[in-house]
Amino acid sequence: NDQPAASNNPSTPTLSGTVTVFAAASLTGSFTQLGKDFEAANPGAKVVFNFAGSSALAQQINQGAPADVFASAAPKNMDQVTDKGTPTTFAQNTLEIAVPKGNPGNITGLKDFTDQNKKIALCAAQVPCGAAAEKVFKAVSLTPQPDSLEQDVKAALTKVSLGEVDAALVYKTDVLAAKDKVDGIEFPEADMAINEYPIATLTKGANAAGAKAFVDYVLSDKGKAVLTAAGFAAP
Amino acid sequence: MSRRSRSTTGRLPLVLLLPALLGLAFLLVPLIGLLAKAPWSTLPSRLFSAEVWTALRLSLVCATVATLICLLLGIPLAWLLARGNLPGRGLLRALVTVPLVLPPVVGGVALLLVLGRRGLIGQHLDAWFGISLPFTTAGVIVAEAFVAMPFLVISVEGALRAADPRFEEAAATLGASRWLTFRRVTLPSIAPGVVAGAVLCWARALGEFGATITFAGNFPGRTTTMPLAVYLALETDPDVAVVLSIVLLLVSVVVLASLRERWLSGLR
Amino acid sequence: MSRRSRSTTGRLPLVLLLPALLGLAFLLVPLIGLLAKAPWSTLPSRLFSAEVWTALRLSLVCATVATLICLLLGIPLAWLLARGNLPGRGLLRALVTVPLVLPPVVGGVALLLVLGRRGLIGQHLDAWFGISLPFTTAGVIVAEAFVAMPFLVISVEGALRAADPRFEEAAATLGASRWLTFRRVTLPSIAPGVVAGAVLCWARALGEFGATITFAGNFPGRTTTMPLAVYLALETDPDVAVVLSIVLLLVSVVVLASLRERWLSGLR
Amino acid sequence: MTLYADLQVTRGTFELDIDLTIAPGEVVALLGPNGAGKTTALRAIAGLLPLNAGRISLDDDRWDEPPKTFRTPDRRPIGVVFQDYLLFDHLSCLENVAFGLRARGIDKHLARTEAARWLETVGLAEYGRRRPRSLSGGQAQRVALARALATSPDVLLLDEPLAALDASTTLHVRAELGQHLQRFTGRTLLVTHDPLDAMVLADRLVIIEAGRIVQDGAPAEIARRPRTEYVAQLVGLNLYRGTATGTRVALSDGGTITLAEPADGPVHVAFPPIAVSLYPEPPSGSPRNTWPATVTGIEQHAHTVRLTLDAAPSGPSTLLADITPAALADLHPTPGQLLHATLKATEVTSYPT
Amino acid sequence: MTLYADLQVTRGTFELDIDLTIAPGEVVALLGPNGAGKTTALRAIAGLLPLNAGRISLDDDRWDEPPKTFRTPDRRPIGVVFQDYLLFDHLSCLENVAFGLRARGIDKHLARTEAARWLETVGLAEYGRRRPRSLSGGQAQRVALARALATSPDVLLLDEPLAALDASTTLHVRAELGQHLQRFTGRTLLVTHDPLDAMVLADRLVIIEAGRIVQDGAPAEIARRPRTEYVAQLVGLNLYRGTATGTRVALSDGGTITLAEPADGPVHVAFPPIAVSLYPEPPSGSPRNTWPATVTGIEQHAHTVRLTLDAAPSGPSTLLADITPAALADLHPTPGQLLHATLKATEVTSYPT
Ligand SMILES: Nc1ncnc2c1ncn2[C@@H]1O[C@H](COP(=O)(O)OP(=O)(O)OP(=O)(O)O)[C@@H](O)[C@H]1O
Ligand SMILES: Nc1ncnc2c1ncn2[C@@H]1O[C@H](COP(=O)(O)OP(=O)(O)OP(=O)(O)O)[C@@H](O)[C@H]1O
Ligand code: MOO
Ligand SMILES: [Mg+2]
Ligand SMILES: [Mg+2]
Repeated sequence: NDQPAASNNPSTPTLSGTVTVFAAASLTGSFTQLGKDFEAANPGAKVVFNFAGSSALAQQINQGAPADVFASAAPKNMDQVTDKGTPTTFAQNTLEIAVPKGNPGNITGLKDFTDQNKKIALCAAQVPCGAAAEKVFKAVSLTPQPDSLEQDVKAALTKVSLGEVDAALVYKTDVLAAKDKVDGIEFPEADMAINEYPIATLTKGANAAGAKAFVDYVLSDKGKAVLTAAGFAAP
Repeated sequence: MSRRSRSTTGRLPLVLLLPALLGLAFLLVPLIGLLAKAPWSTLPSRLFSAEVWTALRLSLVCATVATLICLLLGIPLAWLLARGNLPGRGLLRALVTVPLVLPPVVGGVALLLVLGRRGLIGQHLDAWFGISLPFTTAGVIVAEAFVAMPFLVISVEGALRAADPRFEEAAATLGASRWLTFRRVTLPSIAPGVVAGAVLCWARALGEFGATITFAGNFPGRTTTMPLAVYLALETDPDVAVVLSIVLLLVSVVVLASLRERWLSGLR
Repeated sequence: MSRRSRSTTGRLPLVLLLPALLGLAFLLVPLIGLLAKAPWSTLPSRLFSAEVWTALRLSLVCATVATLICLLLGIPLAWLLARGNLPGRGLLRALVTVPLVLPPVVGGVALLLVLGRRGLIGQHLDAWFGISLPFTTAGVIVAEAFVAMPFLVISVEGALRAADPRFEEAAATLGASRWLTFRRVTLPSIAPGVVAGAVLCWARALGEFGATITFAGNFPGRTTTMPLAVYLALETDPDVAVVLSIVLLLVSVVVLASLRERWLSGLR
Repeated sequence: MTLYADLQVTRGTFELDIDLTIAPGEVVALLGPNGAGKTTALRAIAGLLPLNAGRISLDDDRWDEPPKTFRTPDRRPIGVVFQDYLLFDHLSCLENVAFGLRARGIDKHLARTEAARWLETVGLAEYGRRRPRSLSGGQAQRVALARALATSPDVLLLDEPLAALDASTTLHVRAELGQHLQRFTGRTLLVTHDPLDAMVLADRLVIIEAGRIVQDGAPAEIARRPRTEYVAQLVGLNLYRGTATGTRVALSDGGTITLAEPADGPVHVAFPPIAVSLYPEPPSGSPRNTWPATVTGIEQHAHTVRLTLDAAPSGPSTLLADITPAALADLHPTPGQLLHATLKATEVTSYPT
Repeated sequence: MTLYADLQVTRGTFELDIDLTIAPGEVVALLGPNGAGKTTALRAIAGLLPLNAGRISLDDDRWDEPPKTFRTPDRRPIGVVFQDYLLFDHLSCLENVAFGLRARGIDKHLARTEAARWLETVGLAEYGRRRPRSLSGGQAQRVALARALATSPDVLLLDEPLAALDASTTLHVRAELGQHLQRFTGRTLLVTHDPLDAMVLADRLVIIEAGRIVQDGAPAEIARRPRTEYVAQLVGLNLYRGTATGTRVALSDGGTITLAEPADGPVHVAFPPIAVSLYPEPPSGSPRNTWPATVTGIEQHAHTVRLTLDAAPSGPSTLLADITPAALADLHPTPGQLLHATLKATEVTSYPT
């Protein structure tokens, strides 16, 4: 049922077939919305998502997974993928301090992360948010004293929302998504470690036209509006 | 043995009862924690979405089919380990536990390396038969069976070792081949062990996440089982994740509670 | 029974041998895929890092302690389920499998809800005794025991059901209390089932990831077990992850292959 | 302290309802055909099968009395030998025998010494370290016997303790057992279907059929006056029912028997097979009972031959006769052959039904 | 097609080394004390225990011949009744009996009909749907018997088939079994320690002790001329070794016995316990053997009483005597009492050792 599309124009109603999009798990909310909007705009088209960790997705694509589009949470994972078109940055995410509702640990800023008596969670340096955090602390010349190096942002956020830690460094989008459980504290140095989300079509994909149309849609103003609402910054 | 409540073996000794209850509490209290946390007021509305039911059905189907495959391959394997008189049996038995020790995501990667479209075997499957397992429902079943099979094999092997082999001897003197003996004498006598193994296997398959998402991906309606749905929900709304987990648990408890008693009573 | 190679039960029937070998291949071929993928040339250098050994030691210690806890609590629980004559036993048995079905990450959340700093029980532990489990090695053990205990319970219960209760009757007529009977008659006679359960339990604890990272966090030397190290390595360098997994597997296979034969032969 | 047992137990469609009392030092043998309920009775007394109704007590000490009282087996001062041994296969023979002593808190060393003594008693001194599975059937039975005796129980329950023993061992173990039971101040219930064991070892026999007591009393009394065909076969007697008129008894199945002492009304008549003499021709003397009889079966026993004969219509239709090897050589009996049976009236016992 | 079995098997420290041949239609009974190796021999023939050396063959058809030939049990045309039944507890009794027929590919319906017929033969027609565990010990044994007979095997192996049966059932099942064995054209090996079963059912007895054959031959021959004390006890004879000089035999353990027929050199002398008469005072007649004897044991049998006496130094130190109830009433023997034993020389058999 994957028919070649007649046009590159995202608004062309003749676009049809299934577009398979591999997207980072942190994009689950916003991309699900984008997919619905895209399908509404292109009645013949259907978007199928595969949400998982960016590195797992890269691995899958390299093992021959049937993907048309890859949206990664970090350029590094995009680089691991071999058969792809030119990646474009479609969103940015900045760090924010997340504290449990009511801030029981009285966290005021980054310097509290060096306090041995406060429970602190950071992401591990191997994952994007951890790498970003490392950059920030280096820039402000502080040595954080974390109790845990979480494997991803969600794990860190879970510990905040359950009050298990007094503070964690997570993404702005995560704070926004969990706004009835955590409070966010912005800090100026966040700009020094902006995380970029690249998107690209995949050359081995079955629906090249559909892939192109979807990437264009994400980059369009309508796409940007959805992403901004979720807390992402425009590149 | 007795239809009356007066037990022939007397009161339960405290030294066993105490740790038993402690163990039970340890397993169940976290569940109570989850239930306490569940957003009961909005729960119904969150449940009546088509996706939840699709994921649930997919989970049940895949776990059941995976269990059947495990039974089909695992019981003979357990029998080979217990009765086969193989050299290096100890090593083989240890190797069987590999999928248990392997972090599930790595297990998924390993499956991709072998059965993926570019994998050792997968490339031939694709070229010769046009079969591609990853990212299909069949792939979910393969991933679940891979992760869950050791439970069945080890449980059944334990049961086989505990069974009295002289009944098999008696069957042999009656002219029964090993296969007939296996079917009609061995298997029925180890039925409780097989049921135990199948329960472990099914439950493990039902809860399987890492290998599934890595090998089969996360495609709603095709490969998104409940645990994957829970994972996605954790990204957007942790409350929904809790609710989905509870649904999964509830269904599994109902299935196990009803099925097992019926099986076991049928056997006794 | 026979010291000679001429078996008293004859050749293995193909109808069992074939699926057994298929099952074995299914479990082992992915491992071969991993081995094939391993970066053998750079492997030694990647291995001789202090972190790998720290994580490995921590993994072995935690899995072993968790298994001991499971034995201590799980065997009595299995006995209660098999012999206790409780009302609603079927439901209880099904509930025991809850930690199996629960996606491990949700299991970790559930543990936090109960034993965490603000948890149902955890807040009192913290206030009264100053005990806080999350982010400690003890927390790793708790998470692993929670996830692994069902394996032990179900396996042992299966073994208990298959055991002939008349030996327990004989012990009772000799004046043995239920506790003595349990220790000296029941337990030795179900030893193969207990060993099988303990192996499953240990292996599952060794490979446990989701509940551990959620409940105990990830801090090198304290809570970073091998599976956690593998996960993080997957993010940056999949080759390293493969190498770490192989190390974990190798150690576990060596431990299981050597330990079990000794135990089992001691029992027969 | 007398053991009093009013046993009412239902198992499936089978119902047991018997009354037993065993005084201290007394040995009661429970005999009955397969499936009569012997094992069921024993299990009830051991506490392995709760009563449906009735009572078991050792004097004032109530063991089982539905619906309330029930004492578990381990708190009854009993010793049991099971029909199929139930030896613990993971323990050595010595440890099996020492088990009950250890359960009573006796120090390990002492328990082992005592156990070794018991193993010696049953003739298995050198088997202490062996596993039960590596024993022959008879050896296993003897270990089970030693295990039950080792704890010096108040009530000893034996389910066919000698069934698996060979002839020469039986003599030895039966004699040994007899001595132990004689010394034993407790109460013994011996379940058996071997009348010899019962006669030799027991003070009193209780015979059950289909869950009910059909006869009980001293061995000699039962041997002399069986009340059912099963009991008669058990003790090796010819037994018939009939109606006596003076010295003449008309058997219910036809035929007549003449007695030495006159009697009247419904009676049992009984006589041993050796009291029957057989001749190829009608005998010239005048024994008061002479019947033509057809040979229907021949069985070679250890040192006699037992013939089954049909003496109808003038005598009983089933007649057992034991003959000596000498007589055998004279008669050369073959099935279907016609002989002449004589029975001295003085050999016939009669007693009212 | 004769079954030829040269059995050499080692089990732990136990060594079995016996030669057996069983012709078609022949029933050979294997007797021996507990642990003699009877079950071991049976398992070797069944193929459950491979030989260490020797050979088992049915004429040209080799079943086991180390180091190469070995045929598994399921491909030997055998039927086995095990000492402890080994009934399949998950199958009904009927299905147990039908198992062997089904294994031979016989259609389900036919197998069940045939199985039902066999259950009826062993008197358990109405027990077909019951589970073995719910049977009494004797009932289970009979189902096992039916199961082994149902497949009409070439070689039938029975390990104590009647041991658990009660007296009245034994008579019936023994007779039934005898009829089947008589009709049976195959070979039968009957392991038993009941001499009665052996004598009644077997054409030939093979007696083993400690893994070796000590005597074999026709039942009558063995009954008359036992060669070991075990065999003598088995057949209920007094047996002694001694050296004959004319009609006088000096026993090896002391004492003398006078014979009717003169003999010379080392001999066995044997006589049945009923040939011994006992008197409270020295008898006035002149039987050629008269010994003062002390009572050492008394056993009440079904219809005789057996005394054990010590007639040393003039006679044998262990002497068995069977007395009638009448004599019992006269003598009132008690252990330790001094009596006078007489033995007619014509009752004594002697044969060279
Ligand atoms: N669990 C059970 N369920 C149903 N019926 C049973 C059960 N156990 C025993 N029975 C029946 O109860 C009756 C008595 O059995 P029991 O074992 O007491 O006989 P027994 O006198 O000991 O015979 P044996 O001499 O053969 O051992 C038998 O008819 C048997 O089939
Ligand atoms: N697995 C084994 N390992 C070591 N010794 C064994 C084993 N099985 C049997 N034996 C020994 O072999 C000998 C012969 O045993 P077997 O069972 O053949 O005796 P049996 O003549 O059948 O005796 P019974 O009349 O008591 O059944 C015995 O001494 C026994 O202890
Ligand atoms: O790919 Mo992620 O899950 O946003 O780190
Ligand atoms: Mg019985
Ligand atoms: Mg034997």
